[in-house]
Amino acid sequence: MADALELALRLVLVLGAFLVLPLLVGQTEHKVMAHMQSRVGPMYAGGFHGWAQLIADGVKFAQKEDVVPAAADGAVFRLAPAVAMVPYLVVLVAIPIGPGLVGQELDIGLFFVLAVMGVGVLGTLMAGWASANKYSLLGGMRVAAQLMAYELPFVLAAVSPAMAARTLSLSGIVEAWEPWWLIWQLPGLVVFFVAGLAELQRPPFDMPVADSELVFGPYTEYTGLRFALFLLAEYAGIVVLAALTTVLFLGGWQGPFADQLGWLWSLTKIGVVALLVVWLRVAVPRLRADQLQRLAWQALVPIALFQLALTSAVGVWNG
Amino acid sequence: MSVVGLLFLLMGAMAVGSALLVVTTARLVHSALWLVVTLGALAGCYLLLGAEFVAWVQILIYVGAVVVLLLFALMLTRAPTGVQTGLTTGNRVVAAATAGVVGLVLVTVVVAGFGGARVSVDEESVGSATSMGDAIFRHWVLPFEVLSVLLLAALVGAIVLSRGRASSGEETP
Amino acid sequence: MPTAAAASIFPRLTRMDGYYGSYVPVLAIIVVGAVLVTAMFLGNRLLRPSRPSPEKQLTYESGVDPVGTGWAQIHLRYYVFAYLYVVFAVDAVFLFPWATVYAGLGWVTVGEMGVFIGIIAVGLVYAWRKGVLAWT
Amino acid sequence: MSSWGSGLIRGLRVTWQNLARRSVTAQYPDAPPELPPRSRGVIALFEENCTVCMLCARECPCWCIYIDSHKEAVPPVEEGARERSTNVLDRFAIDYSLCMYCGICIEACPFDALEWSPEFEYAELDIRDLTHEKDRLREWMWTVPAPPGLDPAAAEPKEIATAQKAAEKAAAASQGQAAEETRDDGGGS
Repeated sequence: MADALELALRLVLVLGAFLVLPLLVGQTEHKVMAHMQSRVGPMYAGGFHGWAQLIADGVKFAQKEDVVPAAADGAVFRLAPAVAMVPYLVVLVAIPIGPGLVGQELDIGLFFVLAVMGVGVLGTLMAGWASANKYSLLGGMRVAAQLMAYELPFVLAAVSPAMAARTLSLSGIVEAWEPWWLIWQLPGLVVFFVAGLAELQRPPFDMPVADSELVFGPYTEYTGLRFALFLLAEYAGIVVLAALTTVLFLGGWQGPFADQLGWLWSLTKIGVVALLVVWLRVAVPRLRADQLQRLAWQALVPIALFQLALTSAVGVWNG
Repeated sequence: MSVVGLLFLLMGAMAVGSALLVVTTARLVHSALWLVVTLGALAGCYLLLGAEFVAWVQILIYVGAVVVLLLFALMLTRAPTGVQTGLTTGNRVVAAATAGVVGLVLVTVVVAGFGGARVSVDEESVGSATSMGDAIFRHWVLPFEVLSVLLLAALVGAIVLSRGRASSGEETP
Repeated sequence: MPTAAAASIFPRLTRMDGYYGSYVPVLAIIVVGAVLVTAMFLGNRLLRPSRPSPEKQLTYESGVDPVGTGWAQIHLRYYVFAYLYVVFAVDAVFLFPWATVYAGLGWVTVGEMGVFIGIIAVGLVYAWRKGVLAWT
Repeated sequence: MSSWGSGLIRGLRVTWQNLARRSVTAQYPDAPPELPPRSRGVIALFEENCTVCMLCARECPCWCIYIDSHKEAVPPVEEGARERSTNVLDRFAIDYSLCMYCGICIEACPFDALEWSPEFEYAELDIRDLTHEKDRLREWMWTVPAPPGLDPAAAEPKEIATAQKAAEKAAAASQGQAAEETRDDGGGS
């Protein structure tokens, strides 16, 4: 009974994080992006600086009609948002934010996280195909092409901290972390973060949803709640990427008073990385398809391989 | 029957059922998506058998890479969105018989090879990444290196084929 | 656990027992995800209006009547990248078990992995020399 | 590649500076906007000036001006003269759902019956309410600002210059005459 209760508590915490953190990131993006562009962003919903804008959006989305195009493949079209969103929820269960504060510690945590994150892209592909819309199909195509460019450096860069910590357990990696990792794991950190951005289709890698060319890429035909789920998936993806970057490269809960304030350190670091994601969206223009492939195969993969060589040398040296 | 056994049966049934749908559905992309379910259920089976690492490899490589590649290939070809009638030929019976025989051979081989083997799953994860690494890098280094040659051959072959003519190709690995 | 304080606030929040126990929450969260999505869709069905019309369900093509089917064919431009990706993904998978054991096994294992990656890298060099990595 | 990197840094720096700076967005519904002079908000009608010459309606590219009128007889000014007729405006309406705010009607009006008003908050829920009849158009007249003063550095308006010249000429003439008179006087003495 106690076990079941504890399990329920953990699940509620994970679910709460999944529902709240993406909203926080979204609201931050509203305001930070606006101010970075010398605007003020939403100001009305909720009174103080539009803090309730996303809640209002959610209420609106929930009430909007769900239009399924006549030409679309109905079942796949309806299922796609769920396939895009649920993997990020599942990933969150394995990410530790404090010592012992984790949905479920898995021995193979890192690999689990990478594998499940890869599933999410299927939802976007399904949306792209099932919409029976030219924009959507082109967007889906670009998603797949982008995935092919970035999944590899993403995975390669993720191996590096696991090698340094000699474990695939995410908590284990955080516990083995030392501040000097920030220096010698820096190439891996950069590759991981950039490839992760591309995986999430965040600007500057938002070619699949490039609004000036493809309307909204694979999500063009979506309305109402299903559209909202895709957006939620995107922001949950930012949270997951930020959390993974934190756990793998930035030392997770490590910091002064880690025993008491570990979770606060984690959340702070996650917030900073998420802010960087938003910042990059404002500052960097979209990359072209060929630039994307070139960056991946001629910069990120070699850097990641170099990082692996460096890490293995240091690891063996230290015995 | 234990919960694990029950779950295993469920996963197995899912794998077989969705595999049947893969070959019977008339829409190409649907069959690729049912393949996702099949492979996912298979990963579940691996997981229940204690092969933790292999299960997630199954998800990462097959669901995340191969199926995406497959969908990508389907999108690139002339596959229409609608139902394709020309996919099913009259050789149903022969095909079923062939599949049955191949399945039988496989089951026989596996049973003959590992029929009596028992692995205790619950005490220590036998299929964890560490034990896999130990096994590969202590005992099975040569097959591991040979695998790289196989992958190289696949890569070179794919490049040669796709340079020859713009073919949509099959999966290499 | 070196972190007694947090562990006392959230007792036994770290792991359930055994191999299967550790996957119970994973299974549970998948179920929770499915329930969440189902609940969202059901709630949405209760809240939303439904007034379909042929115009509304027309495929969106920037306001113009759609031309042909929603199927656009695309040049097989980056298909080789797809091959490269799958081959290297298979390759990368072996790095994970290796990462947990390489330090104990020493330079020989690093060399083995180097040979493994090197042989596949020959394929990358081949692709490069053949010019398939260049954008046409 | 290096230029790409430097651009990235510069972009990050500029956006960060923007973030630190206070945004100057005008909070429109809370704070009234500062409209530039000659803002094109709505077209006002000064009915008394209108002679129903129909120039505005004819010049309008959108055909959004509707004018109805009838003729009325005006009693002759002098006894026995012919009776005159004059146009009386019955309806003057502008359909703002068609209007494209080009202002040609205002330029075309020879009698300054049409003016730009800076008022812009006249959105309606029903598109038919966007057709403003003449009484509504007359209302807008009260919001028309006084014409802006001349630029201090500007050349003098033609009218003033002409008048000035004429006055100077007249003054010069009168002075010349006066001088002549004095001379005459002197010669006379």
